[in-house]
Amino acid sequence: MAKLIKTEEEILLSEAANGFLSQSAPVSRLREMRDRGATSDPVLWQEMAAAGWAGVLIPEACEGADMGHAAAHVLAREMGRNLTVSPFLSTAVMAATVLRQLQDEASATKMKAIAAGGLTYALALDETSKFDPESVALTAEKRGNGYVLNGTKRFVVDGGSADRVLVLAQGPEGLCLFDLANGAKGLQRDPLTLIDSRDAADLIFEEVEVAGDALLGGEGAGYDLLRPALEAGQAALAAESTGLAEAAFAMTTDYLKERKQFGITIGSFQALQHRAAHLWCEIELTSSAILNAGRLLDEDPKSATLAVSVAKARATETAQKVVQEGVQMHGGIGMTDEFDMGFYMKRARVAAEWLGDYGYHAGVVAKMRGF
Amino acid sequence: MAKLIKTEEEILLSEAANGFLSQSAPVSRLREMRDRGATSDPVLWQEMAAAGWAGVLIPEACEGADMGHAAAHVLAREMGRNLTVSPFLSTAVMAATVLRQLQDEASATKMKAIAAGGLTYALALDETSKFDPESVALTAEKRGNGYVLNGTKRFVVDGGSADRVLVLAQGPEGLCLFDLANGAKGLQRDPLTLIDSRDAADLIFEEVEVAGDALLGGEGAGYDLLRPALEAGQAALAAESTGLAEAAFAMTTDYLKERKQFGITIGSFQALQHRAAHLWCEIELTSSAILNAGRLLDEDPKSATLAVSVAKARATETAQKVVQEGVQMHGGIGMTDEFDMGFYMKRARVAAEWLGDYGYHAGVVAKMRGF
Amino acid sequence: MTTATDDSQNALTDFRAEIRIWLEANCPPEMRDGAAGEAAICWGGTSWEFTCEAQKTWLQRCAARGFTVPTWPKAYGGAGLSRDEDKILKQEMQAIGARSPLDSFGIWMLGPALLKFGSEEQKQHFLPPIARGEIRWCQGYSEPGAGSDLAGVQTHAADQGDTWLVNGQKIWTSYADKADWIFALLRTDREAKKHLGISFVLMDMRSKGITTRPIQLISGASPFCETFFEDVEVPKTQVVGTINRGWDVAKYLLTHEREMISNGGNVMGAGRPLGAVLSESETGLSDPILRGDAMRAEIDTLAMEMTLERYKDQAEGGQGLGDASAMLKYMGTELNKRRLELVMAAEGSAALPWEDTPASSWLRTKANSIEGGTSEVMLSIISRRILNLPG
Amino acid sequence: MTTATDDSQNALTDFRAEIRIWLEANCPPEMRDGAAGEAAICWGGTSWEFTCEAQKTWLQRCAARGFTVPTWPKAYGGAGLSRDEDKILKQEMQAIGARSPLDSFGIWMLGPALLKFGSEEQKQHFLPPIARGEIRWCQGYSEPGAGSDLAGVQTHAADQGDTWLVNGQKIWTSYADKADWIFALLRTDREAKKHLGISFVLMDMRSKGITTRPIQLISGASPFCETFFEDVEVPKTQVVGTINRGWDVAKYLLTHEREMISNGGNVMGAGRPLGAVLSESETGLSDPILRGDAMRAEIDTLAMEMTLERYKDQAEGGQGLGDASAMLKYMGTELNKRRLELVMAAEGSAALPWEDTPASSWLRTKANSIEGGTSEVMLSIISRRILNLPG
Repeated sequence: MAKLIKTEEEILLSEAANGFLSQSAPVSRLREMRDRGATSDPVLWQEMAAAGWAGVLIPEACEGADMGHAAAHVLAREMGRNLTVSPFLSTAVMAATVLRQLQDEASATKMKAIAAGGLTYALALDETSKFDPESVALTAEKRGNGYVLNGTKRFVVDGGSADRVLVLAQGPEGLCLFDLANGAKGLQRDPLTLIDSRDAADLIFEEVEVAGDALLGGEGAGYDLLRPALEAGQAALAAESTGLAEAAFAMTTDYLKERKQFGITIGSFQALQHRAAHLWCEIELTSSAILNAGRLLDEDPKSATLAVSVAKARATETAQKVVQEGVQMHGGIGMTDEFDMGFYMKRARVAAEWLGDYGYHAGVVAKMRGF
Repeated sequence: MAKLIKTEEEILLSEAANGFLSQSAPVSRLREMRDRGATSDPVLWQEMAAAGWAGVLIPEACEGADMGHAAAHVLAREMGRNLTVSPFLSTAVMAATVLRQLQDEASATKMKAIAAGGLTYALALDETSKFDPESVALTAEKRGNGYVLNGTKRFVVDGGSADRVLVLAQGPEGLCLFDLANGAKGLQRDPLTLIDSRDAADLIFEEVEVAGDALLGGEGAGYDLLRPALEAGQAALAAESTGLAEAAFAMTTDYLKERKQFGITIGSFQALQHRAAHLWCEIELTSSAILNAGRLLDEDPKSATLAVSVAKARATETAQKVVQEGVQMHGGIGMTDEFDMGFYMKRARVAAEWLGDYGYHAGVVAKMRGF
Repeated sequence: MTTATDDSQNALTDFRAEIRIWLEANCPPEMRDGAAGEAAICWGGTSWEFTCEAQKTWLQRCAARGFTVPTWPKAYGGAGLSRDEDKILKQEMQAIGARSPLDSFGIWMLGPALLKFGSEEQKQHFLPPIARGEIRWCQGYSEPGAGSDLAGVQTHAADQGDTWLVNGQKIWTSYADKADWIFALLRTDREAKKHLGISFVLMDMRSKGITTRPIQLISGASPFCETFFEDVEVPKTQVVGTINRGWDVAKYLLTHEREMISNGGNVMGAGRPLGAVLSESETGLSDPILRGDAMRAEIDTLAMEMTLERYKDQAEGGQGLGDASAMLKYMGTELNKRRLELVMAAEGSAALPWEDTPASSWLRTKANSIEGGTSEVMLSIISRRILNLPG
Repeated sequence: MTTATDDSQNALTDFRAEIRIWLEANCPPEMRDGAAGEAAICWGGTSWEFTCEAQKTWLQRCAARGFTVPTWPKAYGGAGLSRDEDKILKQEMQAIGARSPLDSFGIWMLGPALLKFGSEEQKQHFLPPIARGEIRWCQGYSEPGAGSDLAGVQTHAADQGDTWLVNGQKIWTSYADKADWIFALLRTDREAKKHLGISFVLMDMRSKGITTRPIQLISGASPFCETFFEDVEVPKTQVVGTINRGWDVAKYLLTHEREMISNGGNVMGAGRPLGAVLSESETGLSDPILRGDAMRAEIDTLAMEMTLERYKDQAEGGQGLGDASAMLKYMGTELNKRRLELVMAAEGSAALPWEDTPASSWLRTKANSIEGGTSEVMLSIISRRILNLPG
């Protein structure tokens, strides 16, 4: 397996992404979006697409950059640092991973559109308040050459703004994955106002009719097609959370170095030093898990499940520890909306739940490790 | 309910017990016992009986002191501080609580003997490596006027030295509690060499014949009779663990005040200060749980289950945290056998398992609290 | 033979009967809904708008009997109740689900300070309007940049003979925008050692030169404000206690506040078992991670409740709480943060929208371990004053 | 076209084949049982008693090829292997379950120090006997009362011209009672600043005036000793590096030791999944408390393993580990303590007897976070040198 260190290319990519994002999409851009009630940022996505990021997992044949998962993680991590809002995970990571498994023309066309920034996707997965992708009550009934969908999907990230939506449904022969326009007749979108100020919606399917070619990969093949995309998404989200943790941690250590209390710099208080040092160690371990998941997804994706769940679990926990300590070490100012730490805390909470919380991934690890 | 503060009598009792134990049965006495391979201390038990401790829960009519559970906890706590070895919990707390529920002459005679220090008991409960008192495979088969016992009880505390043993068995009409001589024919004792240097044994019952009057309280009544004794024992063991934690903590803060490193007293390192302060808080909360369990066992024993399990769970966890931090804060010297901290750590480990570990009692709490 | 104890027991039984009758006759039905929390509070003050006529009636009737501040002396608007009587009053009110007639920083904070440190004139002038809910107070301790270092007060009161001239800024002044008066720590001697040159001063919020600005928190709108003082004139008679010894008053109130926060920290209401709350979440409590954490939090919550009870019993037995209040503050607020983390985790994505979710409460708990003295300050107090560790 | 990389790949393939043949011919069957841990170690030295003839043969054959210290230069008894070759050797040995021919503090600690700081004469004199397992070394750093403050060395070496006169005491000298020589830190200048007046000195344990006494641990018998020096004469030629600059050597070795401890800290052997180990306990892993804790520990263990691999990759990529070794030491040892706590908890009362239980290992792990630099020292190193927090 490739080494667990960043390649030259990855380092360059990371620097370029950091340069672009800290200029064009820092936390202040999220704040400004929130203040005007927006939950997505299509202009920014165009710029990201222009930089090749929308096509990070799309084959060159489909006009993508085909840089692989580890590279996608480098980008996600920088987005995490800056709390950048984009459909990167839903579209460029997950939808792209679904589509590139299909060898047909339609998928190629869609992938070209994604890479060009002209098409965004949302994945409609959850039906309860916890991630549990194989428990599907939404039905797909065969009617004529097509299907009729009935049911509800909740907490669909980017569900308010995405052009298309991938839906896992209970079909006549098992789980089926459909690809339909988000504006389809009978499909009602109830946008949610989330704490992280990003786009999510409940999607209610009432007699939504789709054509036969909306079914991807055949009846009963839905979950097999989806699963690699979920793992790719989980790992990329873990990378985002780790970037988030790194940035929140850096804000905190900077503050420890500059803030004075009782006449001395608070960073010289040993109790805070040790807690900060411990957090650094946690971030180091989590970083290794992220690198490892990236390597496996690129080199041996079929055996990446354990690595992905370790990464998502660790990243979830690390980000939460860091933002909690971040607020506490900042004291009162950390609690004010004026200061950015709250944005990090809120995003960490949403990222903790999306695509499986700590307990879900701990369960996967336990199963893979034989207990 | 009586207030959650020590009464005058309890304070006096605690001072007297501390005076006696720190003189007659400090840790050095345990060390000396261990070094010569002994696991019990009958001479000391005679002195404790003379002080009225053996009869702490025995009615005055049976020549006991009848001081109640809260008083028993005061004594157990002081024993915990000094790591005093005695059959107090098995005999004076648990066996006494079983016997005082029976209104017959035989029990009165036994209680008199206990109070006088002339009779000790062991409770044969566990059949696996975890406390689970209602899972009983050991059988009691009716034969003539008596019964025949077959099976194995493990980790019987005081099982090597006690005069008599209380055994829970699966009888013809449900669980039965038998009271038999520990030297009974067919009863094989396999003493264990435990890390806390105290008496425990596996007891193997092979065709052990007992008379009909060995059955306490009737067929099927065994667990009802035993349960109050188990709760009394759990609470008293929690009190012992808390005394243990207090003593280990005091050793540690004393060391923090006296030990120098890099030219300064290590107690002035803020990281250690905060950890020590946190431990103090943990001990405070646990102390409240102990007091509360004592009050309930004395005043409303039927509703004490939740309080007892909170006390045992908290005491188990607190003692373990304290001894772990105790060794770490002492550094190398804490690891040497010459120093006493290891004795505290080992006893805390045994006390953690006996009569139900943290998970067992957390399960009871969850059940009682409706989840 | 009748003993003294019997007599006092009889007196308490009579008192309970009397209270029951009074409540029955005087507590309006609308005020018996058991409501608690922000929306049910009557804060009083000149700008207060009663939520309904019953709220006003209830306040007035209680104030007339001294029941807004039952343990204060009658001379200052209280009812002069003993601890036991006060307990009975609270029990009987709880029994019928009676709302608290009045809550205020005047009752919680300033009142106790004035009773202990105020002059007779100050007590007579300021306490009765507090008891009647006529004057609403806010607290001016913290300053920007001072954080945990409360004694680092910079807001300056310059000596002008009979008055002070006050300049500076306070932060985290709860409800400053709604309060009539403020009690604040001011620097009255810049030369003295840090803790010595501070005075505890009362100021009318309508004074010329005082302005306020609300603070937005990560959890949303908050009662906190920034309060600015620009050449504000304050009569020297409005100093409580000795000039330059305001730190004594502040310390007394800080201990008092810690006890209150650790007592009232449970924003989940009604002491419902955490596990039961979590079990009601849509997906339940079968995940061992969540279940194990909930069990641990439940055990610690019960031990915390027993500790609060034990400390109350100690206080009734005449033992002061003293520095142990730092423990209550620290453990209570940390536990509360843990509980809300668990609630969020149990509710999963359903907890992520702002509306009708615990999200805002969860974020708000993060301040619990900062306001009223940080957890770090509490641990240092315990280390130094209880464990006697050096430095 | 054949590239340089192809060439080196071919060379490595050839090397692997050669090693395979050599091992097949030279590794005695008894030494192919995959045994590890204390009982299987060959420590060497003059007092060493081989457990069997095969152990001796295996040591001699390896020593003859330089395979006891494969990466040391041939001139000093090594085989001069490159990193890649060394890796292949280890892989091939592992493949047939070959035991390590020789382990010693000479190989792990003194050798690297001599290679970096020793004079040519010292290297030639001391390294080959280490490689051949003829001389067994122990380490004399810690002193009673010094604890984490290693630079607080008090054992004094008085200047006597060509020799030092050594007086004082060391503690925690592993296997001092079995070692032939000791490398120790001595105070050679009492006037100089703490870190400056120290020298790194080699001493023959048979010297007059050296005595040892074993230390009993809470986990039972241990290899640790106290070592006493009373008027011991040592030639000055036995100083490694510059006189009074022994701290440089010590620091180098401390970093080296941390890496080793964090690598070798897993006493549970063979990297078996913790959960699987625990599931085999008699009562299983159904308790949510235990199960949840085991899941967490398993996740952290896997992340730790990935981190060790990442750091190895970094080292191979030429990036030094440096102060990050403090992290490995800290996280590795704390995790190991957690794992053994879990093993004890899972095994319940079955783990409480001394014999045939993990009890002794469990107690022994408590020293992991003390020896080789405490967790507190590691956190301070990270705080200061990596996070650059103020002193």
